[in-house]
Amino acid sequence: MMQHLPVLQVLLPLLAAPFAALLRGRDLAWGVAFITTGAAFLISIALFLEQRALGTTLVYEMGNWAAPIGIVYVIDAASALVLPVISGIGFVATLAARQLVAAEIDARDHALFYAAWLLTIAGMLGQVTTGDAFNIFVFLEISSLSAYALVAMGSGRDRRALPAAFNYLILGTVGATFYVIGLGLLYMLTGTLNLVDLAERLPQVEETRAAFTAMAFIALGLFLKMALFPLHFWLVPAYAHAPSAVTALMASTATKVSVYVLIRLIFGVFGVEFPGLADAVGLLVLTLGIAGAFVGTLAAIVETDLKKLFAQSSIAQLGYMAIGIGAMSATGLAAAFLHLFNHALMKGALFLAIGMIAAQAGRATMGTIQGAGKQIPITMTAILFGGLALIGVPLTAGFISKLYLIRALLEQDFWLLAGLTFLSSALALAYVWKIIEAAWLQPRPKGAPKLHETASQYIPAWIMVIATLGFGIYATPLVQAAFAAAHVFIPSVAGAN
Amino acid sequence: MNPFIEQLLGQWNYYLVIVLMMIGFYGVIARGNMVKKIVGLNIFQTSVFMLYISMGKVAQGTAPILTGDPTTVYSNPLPHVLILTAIVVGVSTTAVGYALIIRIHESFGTIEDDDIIAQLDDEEDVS
Amino acid sequence: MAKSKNPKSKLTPALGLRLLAAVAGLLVLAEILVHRHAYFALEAMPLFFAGFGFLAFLAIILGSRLVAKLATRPVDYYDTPEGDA
Amino acid sequence: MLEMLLSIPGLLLIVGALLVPVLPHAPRQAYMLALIGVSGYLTFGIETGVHTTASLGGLDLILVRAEAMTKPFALVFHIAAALNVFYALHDPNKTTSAAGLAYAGAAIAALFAGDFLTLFLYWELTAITSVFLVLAGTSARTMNAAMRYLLMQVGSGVVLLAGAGLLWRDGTGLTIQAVDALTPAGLCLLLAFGIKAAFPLVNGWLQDAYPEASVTGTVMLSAFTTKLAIYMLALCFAGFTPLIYIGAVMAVLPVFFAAVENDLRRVLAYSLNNQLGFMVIGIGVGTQLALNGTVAHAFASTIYQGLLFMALGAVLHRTGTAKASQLGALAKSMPLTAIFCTVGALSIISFPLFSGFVTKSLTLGAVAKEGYFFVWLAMVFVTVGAVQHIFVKAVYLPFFGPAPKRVKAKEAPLGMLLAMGAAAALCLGIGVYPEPLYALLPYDARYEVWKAGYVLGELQLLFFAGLGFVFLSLRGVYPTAMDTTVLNTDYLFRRTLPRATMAIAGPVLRVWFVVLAALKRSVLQMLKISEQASRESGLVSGIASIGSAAGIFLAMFALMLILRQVM
Repeated sequence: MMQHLPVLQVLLPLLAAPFAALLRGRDLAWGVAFITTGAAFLISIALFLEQRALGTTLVYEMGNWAAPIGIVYVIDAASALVLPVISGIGFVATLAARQLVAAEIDARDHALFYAAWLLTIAGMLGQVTTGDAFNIFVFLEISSLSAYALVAMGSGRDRRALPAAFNYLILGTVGATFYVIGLGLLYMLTGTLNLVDLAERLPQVEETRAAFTAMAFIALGLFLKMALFPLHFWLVPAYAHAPSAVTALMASTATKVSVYVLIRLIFGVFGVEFPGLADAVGLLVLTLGIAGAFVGTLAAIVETDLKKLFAQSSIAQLGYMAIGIGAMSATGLAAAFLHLFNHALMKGALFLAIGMIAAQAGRATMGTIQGAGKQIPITMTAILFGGLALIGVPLTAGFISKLYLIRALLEQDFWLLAGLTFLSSALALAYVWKIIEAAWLQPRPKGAPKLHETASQYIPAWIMVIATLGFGIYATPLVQAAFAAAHVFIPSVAGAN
Repeated sequence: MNPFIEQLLGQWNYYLVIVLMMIGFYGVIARGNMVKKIVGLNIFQTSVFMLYISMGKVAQGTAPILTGDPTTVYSNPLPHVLILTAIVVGVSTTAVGYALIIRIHESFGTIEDDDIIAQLDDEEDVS
Repeated sequence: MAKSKNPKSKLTPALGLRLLAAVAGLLVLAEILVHRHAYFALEAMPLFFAGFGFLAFLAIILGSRLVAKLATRPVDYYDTPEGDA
Repeated sequence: MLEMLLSIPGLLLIVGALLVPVLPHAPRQAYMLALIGVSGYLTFGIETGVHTTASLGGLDLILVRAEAMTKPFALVFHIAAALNVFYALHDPNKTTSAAGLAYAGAAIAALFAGDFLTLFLYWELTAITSVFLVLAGTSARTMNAAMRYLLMQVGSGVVLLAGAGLLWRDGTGLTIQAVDALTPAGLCLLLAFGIKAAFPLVNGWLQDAYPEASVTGTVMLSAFTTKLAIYMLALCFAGFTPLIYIGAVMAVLPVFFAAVENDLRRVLAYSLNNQLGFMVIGIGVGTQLALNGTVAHAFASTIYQGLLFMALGAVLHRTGTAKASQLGALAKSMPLTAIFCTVGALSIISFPLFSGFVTKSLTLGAVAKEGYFFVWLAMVFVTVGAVQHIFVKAVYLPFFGPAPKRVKAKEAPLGMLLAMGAAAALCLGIGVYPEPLYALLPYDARYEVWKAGYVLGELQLLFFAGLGFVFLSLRGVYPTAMDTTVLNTDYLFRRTLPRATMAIAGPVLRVWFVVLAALKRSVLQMLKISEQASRESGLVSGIASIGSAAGIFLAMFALMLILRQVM
């Protein structure tokens, strides 16, 4: 059974989804979701350990068809690192979802909600495990479509969820279609869709303009799915008006998967030496990344709605991942993987905590949390730790990823960029302080409803906070895993990590 | 024949794809009406299907459906299979899109972008 | 060298003055008997120290008058809140 | 730990001082005396040369080093510390006795410091411990005076550190040795020692803070800081001729101020200043005789100056005031204090058979030998000054002069009498038999003091100065004491400096506030704009922006292709 784990990782949630859709009883659907995501999380950890132990890439051929013809699932250092993040967040979000969904979505839709929930998780896991380019597109669409539906489900409480979902759909589809066009061109040039095969055949044709155009199409499609700076407009309304559980899940995973796919394709298939990649795309990604960091942070400072505020900050954090990728070096890539991992933890903690508040108070704005420091201290402290991690305060995971990001930049002598990265993360202090000040330093307004918190409400958020602090304090295994993942794409020069 | 015409004739299908793609894109960008956006999106996706299918065409090759006769020449089946999936994806996206449009119409009373924005602004001013 | 002006004591002012004059005379007389090794020409002058002592005292009182005029202020000068450093 | 405590002189007192506040009154005095005794015995046994060194981060520090002139200073510091304990027997205040002991310990330890860094440590320690003595004062102005005092003392420490730093940078190493004053490091050190030795322009703190301290505090203060500075000047700048003229100015000017000053303890502070002038002249001349003179004079001055401060402290303690304008005819009610005070006065005006005569003459002789006529003349002039502001003003008039109003006073408490008695005995002893003190002096140079001509000259000088007083008072011209504030160089720091800074800072502050207001307006403006942008319809996080988003998407695509061509 052990060797079937890679496919089980995806199949389990995929099959559980329709099954959950049928269960109309109270919490039954949630039960299925909980068990499935739990199992998926265990599988991903097993895969991670197995891959680390073996040190090589696990390949699972679907139906025993050999690679170029058949579809293979590949678990290498990179996917082994990202899988636990996706399934872990999925599991904890499902844990929290019971409360959040019960509060925000009426009982009739629960079964369907969890079906879509499982589908989007399955889609994401599929994108990470599959070794076939077109298969990535299929899983991409599976997760996106269910995501559109999940966002739209927020309309029960906030009708703005509908236009937000619609716009998310339009732009998401445009992005995915661009990706398919790029794939088509690649297929024309190389005749294969298997990632490893593509990588081998591409060098013969990489001088042609079609190859670069294919790369441009693919990269652009993924930029949009990953909400890189100018293409991020769909993200903020979608996350802000979606149900709190969905925001928590999506914010920590959806865009991260696209970052992983971008790395897998840009570095895995095209490779760093691909003509025009380093200077054209690399430069573009760097500039957009740092621009995104500043725009996101400044917008967050101004924002009053907490969900929007942290959605904006997600754009900034994604900017940092883009910078990691743009640095086109092993350390840069490792920094991107680290930040992918840590950001998922931080955002998970933040949105789970905010979700709890939003569930009680309708909308979580600066007003709702004013003076809440005393009423719901534990939840607010979770938000505080999440905020500190966002800034990159030492002893939190955020610090580790910022540290390696700046080190990567310095290795490439991007002094200005390193300075700007540091500055923008310092700027993040502004909106975190804004929240701290509102929650603790200002009195609770008279008429404001009394907020309350129960263990089941803040435990999910605190699981993520403890993970953030844990990986912040004892980060060596995570850093090694990140560098192992980076070396899959840029083989480590002897000595230099 | 001058090389330009020759090249045009040789790859007329790709030009068609580009034209369709731009028409579809225009529909998405320029039109405020949501239904028109979905239609534009469909046109845009169809152009991709055209791209894949036309690249797989083998001279005198028939559609890659087994005819039982081993001597028949088929076009490359792979693009066709891929596009089957892509069509399914396209259809489901359109379905979700229209479902959303119906719900938007129910709650906003309009499916014009600008009107929805106006309503949202007024609502925001009130709150 | 206490010149006591205490009425109960035996020394009346007149007696006191006569005593002072006697000591002064003695010191002047001693000047002639005793040779003083002098480093400076002026120092070698007879009765230099006596004269200098007397004149120096007067100069000091004169000087103190000048200081009193220029450098004195009312007692609470520094206590006024002109930003006492 | 104990071994280190006993090997470093002064440390025993510093650490011992920590226990002082814990003990009740009586055992505390015994404990302090015992500590001083042990410390004295230990320090007296130290031969010259380097004893203990330590290294701190690559710098080798000489913790204990004895110079030829360290022994007399150490001895007089111990004597002063012991006298202070007796003097403060009546004083229940625990902090002053603890601070006083630590202060003495720090000063003693500083004497034995072999390098500037260790010196800096103890230098600052003396500053900090002595501030508590000033703070113990009762008058309203005490707090401000203490702060000004602390600023000057710590300032001197900082300048010392700067000098040490410069020395280290020049690579000449940190050990304390003769320093060329005309280098930047030398100037820093000169200024640092100069502040604590009350050089002209920086002597304000002495006359400002000492009289504000408590009765016992002033006595303790008068002994250590200034003499430590003189010791350091002697070590580093012996023979630096400009010091002669600095010393001369330091000696002459205070004479006039002392004549006018009404608070007798402030008169004594001026007198302390001109005694320091004498010593600085000696260091400036720099010959062995002159240095011997300085050390001997420092030794004797610590005692008789201390005695005078004690006597007037007792008067202040009993009558509640030290103002000349309010004191008179105290001899009847405080006979013993009067006698001891007279002995102190006779010593300070270097009357034959008293300590001042045998010590100041060394310096006087050295100056005369070197042929500095005007400086010699100034020193004689200052002796007459001492007759006026100490013998007449601080002793004769308050104790024997007429009392403006009935001043109620009792004899000083036993502790004070004991201390004053011992000090007076010492003054007389040194005056009569100076040999043991001469033996302690660093060099063998001697000056035959007991020559008939010299003694006669001295007697004539002093007697005729007295006649000057009699002459003026008979003619009724002698100025009566008025209660005024006499401006001193601390005026520079208390008025001129603040006014100057305000003159400069004023316009700068005004410009700054204008800039700040403009900045705030622009930030608010920017916030309002972005507030607008983040509405639903806004570009930043609004829903409406799909059309433009797709447009940007295409533009990005075109950009990437162009970049490929361009790059």
